[in-house]
Amino acid sequence: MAFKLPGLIGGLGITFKTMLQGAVTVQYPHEKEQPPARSRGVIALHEDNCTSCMLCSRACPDWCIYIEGHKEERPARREGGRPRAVNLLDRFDIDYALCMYCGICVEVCPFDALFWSPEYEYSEPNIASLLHNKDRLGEWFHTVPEVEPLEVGAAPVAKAKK
Amino acid sequence: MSDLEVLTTRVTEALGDCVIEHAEACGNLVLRVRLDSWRSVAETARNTLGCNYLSFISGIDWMPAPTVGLIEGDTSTPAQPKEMTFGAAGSAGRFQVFAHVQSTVQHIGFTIKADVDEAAPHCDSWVSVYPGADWHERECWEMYGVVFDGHPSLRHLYLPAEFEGHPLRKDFPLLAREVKPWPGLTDVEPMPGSESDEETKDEAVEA
Amino acid sequence: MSVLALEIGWGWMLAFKALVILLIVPLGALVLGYTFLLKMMSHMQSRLGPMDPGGFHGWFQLVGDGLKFLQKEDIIPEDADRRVFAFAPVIVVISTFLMFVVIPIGPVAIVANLDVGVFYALAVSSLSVIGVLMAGWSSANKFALMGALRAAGQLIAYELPLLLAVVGVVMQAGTMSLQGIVSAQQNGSIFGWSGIGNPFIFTQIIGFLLFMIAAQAELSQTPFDMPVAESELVAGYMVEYSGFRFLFFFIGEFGTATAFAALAATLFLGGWSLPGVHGLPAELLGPLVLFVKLMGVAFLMFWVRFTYPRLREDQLQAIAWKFLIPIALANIIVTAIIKVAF
Amino acid sequence: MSSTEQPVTPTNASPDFNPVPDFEVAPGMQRHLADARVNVELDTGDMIINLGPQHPATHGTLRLVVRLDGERVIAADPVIGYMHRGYEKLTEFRTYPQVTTLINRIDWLSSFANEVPFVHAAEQLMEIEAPPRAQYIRTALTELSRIATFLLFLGEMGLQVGALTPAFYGFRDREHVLNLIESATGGRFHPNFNRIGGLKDDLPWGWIAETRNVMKIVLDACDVFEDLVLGNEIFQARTRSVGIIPGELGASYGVSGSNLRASGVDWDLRRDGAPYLSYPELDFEVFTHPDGDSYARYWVRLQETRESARMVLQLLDKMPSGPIMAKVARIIKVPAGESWVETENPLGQMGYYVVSKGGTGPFRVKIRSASFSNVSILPWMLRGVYVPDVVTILASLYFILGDIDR
Repeated sequence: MAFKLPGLIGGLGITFKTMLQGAVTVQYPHEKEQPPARSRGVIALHEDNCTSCMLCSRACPDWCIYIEGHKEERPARREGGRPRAVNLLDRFDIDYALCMYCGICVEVCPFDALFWSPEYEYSEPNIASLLHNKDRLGEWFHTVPEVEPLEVGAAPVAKAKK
Repeated sequence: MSDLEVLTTRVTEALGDCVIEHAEACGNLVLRVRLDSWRSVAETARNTLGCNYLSFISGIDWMPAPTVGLIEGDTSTPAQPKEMTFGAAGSAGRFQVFAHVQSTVQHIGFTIKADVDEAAPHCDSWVSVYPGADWHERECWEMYGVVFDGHPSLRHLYLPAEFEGHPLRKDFPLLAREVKPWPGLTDVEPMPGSESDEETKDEAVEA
Repeated sequence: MSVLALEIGWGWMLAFKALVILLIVPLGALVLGYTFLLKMMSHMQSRLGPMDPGGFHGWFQLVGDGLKFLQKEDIIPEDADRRVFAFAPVIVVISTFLMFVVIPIGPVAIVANLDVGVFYALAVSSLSVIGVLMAGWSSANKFALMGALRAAGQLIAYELPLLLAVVGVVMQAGTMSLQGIVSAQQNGSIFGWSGIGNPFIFTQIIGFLLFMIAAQAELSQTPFDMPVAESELVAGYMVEYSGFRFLFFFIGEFGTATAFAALAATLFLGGWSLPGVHGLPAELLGPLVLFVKLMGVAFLMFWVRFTYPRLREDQLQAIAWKFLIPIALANIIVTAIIKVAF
Repeated sequence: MSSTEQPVTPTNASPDFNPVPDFEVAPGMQRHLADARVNVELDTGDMIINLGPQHPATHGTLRLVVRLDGERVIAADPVIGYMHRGYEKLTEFRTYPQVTTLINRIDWLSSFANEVPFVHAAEQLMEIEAPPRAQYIRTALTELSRIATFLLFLGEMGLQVGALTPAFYGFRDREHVLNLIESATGGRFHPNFNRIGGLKDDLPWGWIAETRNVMKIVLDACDVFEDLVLGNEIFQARTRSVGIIPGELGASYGVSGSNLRASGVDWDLRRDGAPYLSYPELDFEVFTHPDGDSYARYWVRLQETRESARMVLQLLDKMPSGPIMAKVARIIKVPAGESWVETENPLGQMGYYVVSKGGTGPFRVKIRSASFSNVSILPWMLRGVYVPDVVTILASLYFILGDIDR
């Protein structure tokens, strides 16, 4: 007969041992896991830095970023200078129902207006509510973590970016 | 003589006058063979050259996509040349079938291409040589409309049976890109790096 | 209970007994389901299982599930044979109820002390397969049909080793009455030492193992859960059932597990009895003692269930006919020889 | 028992459970013939049954139309395409950086390994090479994704043959590896970490030490699976001589990776293909098994998980310092040309045939995914097996629907 006891008994031993070891799961609503700082949870917008240059919107593979802006005349910075045109952001929406969390928009932003935040609790019962407007995106900004140090052997950060 | 040159000589000698042209593309040997010898090339590759492993069979449409890069200033779709150009080892027309065969023993492999007719693409089936060609040919048939003669059951693989058209042909539109306006088109701010860029950045910092 | 019986008369007594059985089956299913299916399995899989319902370790989960099932819409597939479909779960549960009739929980506390108690219990337990066959056939579903046929094939193969495994115990006790088997164990002695009586697990260890294997197959638990086989037949004969009909199957499954665990505890571990405890104390302690033994046996059953993979139908038949039955027969012969010799 | 010392050939495998007749027939067909004799007398009607597209054994949306005689499969026809997303078409409408986002989703269990060949193909066309540190990190993350994929397989296979618990162990232990991938790349499943010419970022502080710890967990987990699943006699009875792929036939079907190595074909692109990543600098063993059955496939994957853990440890020891990005223009334009890059992915041979016409996006990308070819052998394999064996075979082939349908 093919039944050699060790294999069957050994399996029982493993499950019994595990039973005594305790759980590894996290009881979600009561306790929460802290995702790593790099975790791509949600995109935060720092509105003051945005010039509505459309780069992120254009780089998005899913076309899920909607930007509208207008120019406004502002008085000159220096005495006697010509008045400046400033881009003001009217609308900055990210449709998280479409977003693939690739992070291209964050990388492509030349003015440091977009950041990743590891926050993940923004599920909605209604799919339309996943369209976050600029105020909602701005709220995420305070959850953006500090830039963490790099591993031994990493080249010193040559790029001034972030 | 490098490994690739050795392989090239071996393969071209074995295939003889079936080969129209051969080329090297990034360390990979690409052969263009006559369409009527498509089956016998597979037999030679398998029996003489020992390429027992079929990696894939697929097609290619060399026509520039009519829907790509149409709108001025639209950077959402990658820029492509407007005229028809061909890749490694050339092509006679718009459609080609190409396949990659390999040997699991000698660790060699090469790509075989054949030109098929544009109006009524036809090609011999490889199923009797490589049984795995079955699904690849079904896929190629539904995606490009290339009919594989001698295939046991050329029916749809991915798409529903009543589907019309051949999606991977370049003139088949990608509806997802056409029904929705490109959100990047609404503004015309100068791109960073252009002359007015520095000024914009200045202002942005201050604002 | 014996005291009560004198006072309240025969008719009320019967009603009381019926009520106890009606309660015992769902309660048993609940306790076993919670302890083993929810908690033990979870812990064996490095998780906690339900923690919230009821406050303490999710004890209310199964009750809540049961209530939820009762509220659900009663769905019967269009092509199903409606009457058979509706009746099938009832048969499964009835067979479970009937099993408890002969299981004693105290010196007098037994619904009916039949002379052929063991025989009756095992015979009644196989009734459930009729329900399973009805469920599978009437569902008008191919998966269900295959599951039901598997269950039938499995029953035929495993009824025999189950019975044969018990024969040794019956021979040793000299009676088929479960009460008689219990008292034979309580009052017996091992080589003259009667400190723990004579639980038949020592003399009939082979019989016990065979009984456990066969019971596992009867209950269609892994490694013999082909009638259900989630990864193959989705849920086998239960695939079209939902709502309270599914609840019936669930109660049937775990109630039968309780019954079999109780039966094994009675046959091999001395049942309700503690050596040297007689009379009223035994009457009061009996249910508790049986419960502890039952849980021990059930732990073994479910431990195997959560650890082992599933066999294939033909392998199951091979094990039954080529392996279990010959050993069971040999066990009987050896028991007979020893019985005659001593 | 350990199969290293005593390889089991199809003819002597577990005689008690699978009586194999003496005469020579095609592998996998023996029982079919034996049963055929019985079934002449007990002729029953055939039954056509749909396994899938919603079925627990098909890992998603594979549909098998199976013609059954009792429990025995007469013919099986896989129907795919329920998840076809048309990635070959979509790549033509995306720029190179955008494409890596897409190809993450082909084989979503080992997304990082998917990115590597595509990025490598683009780098070949641009004639640039990622710096050594980037190559090492890429290799380490590729092996980590292999470990993650295989740990899930090692558990999942147990679930498919009926054991509930191993699946949870698989998920539990894979979690550690996913955490590593997430802390380095920012994405648990879809890292999108490769850039043409290097990587998006360097590793975070403490990652190497953490990885060393996790590799210990992985090696322990392999031991657990060896005892709990591989060593279990019931598991062996269910998998031995079930779903045999003869090596030569497998190759002509395009079956690759561990599935082919389990059939005795000693072919691993990490060792035998065109050199890529840091594999030439690594010391590793390629495991083969002569049987070609489901058991062999499990065995090979178990060994490869261990080997991958050892490779990651080697990589961590050798990790060079330096930059992680080559000099690349901000807007990536790839010169015209064709490039074929194949890599040994967890599921098998993954290849991209990238045709560029010099634009910012590819002109045509042929995605050669492993599962597509691995599954195409199913009609051949499933003939004459029992329904439970169908599940065993599906589980042991180990496919990802995204990898079949693309």
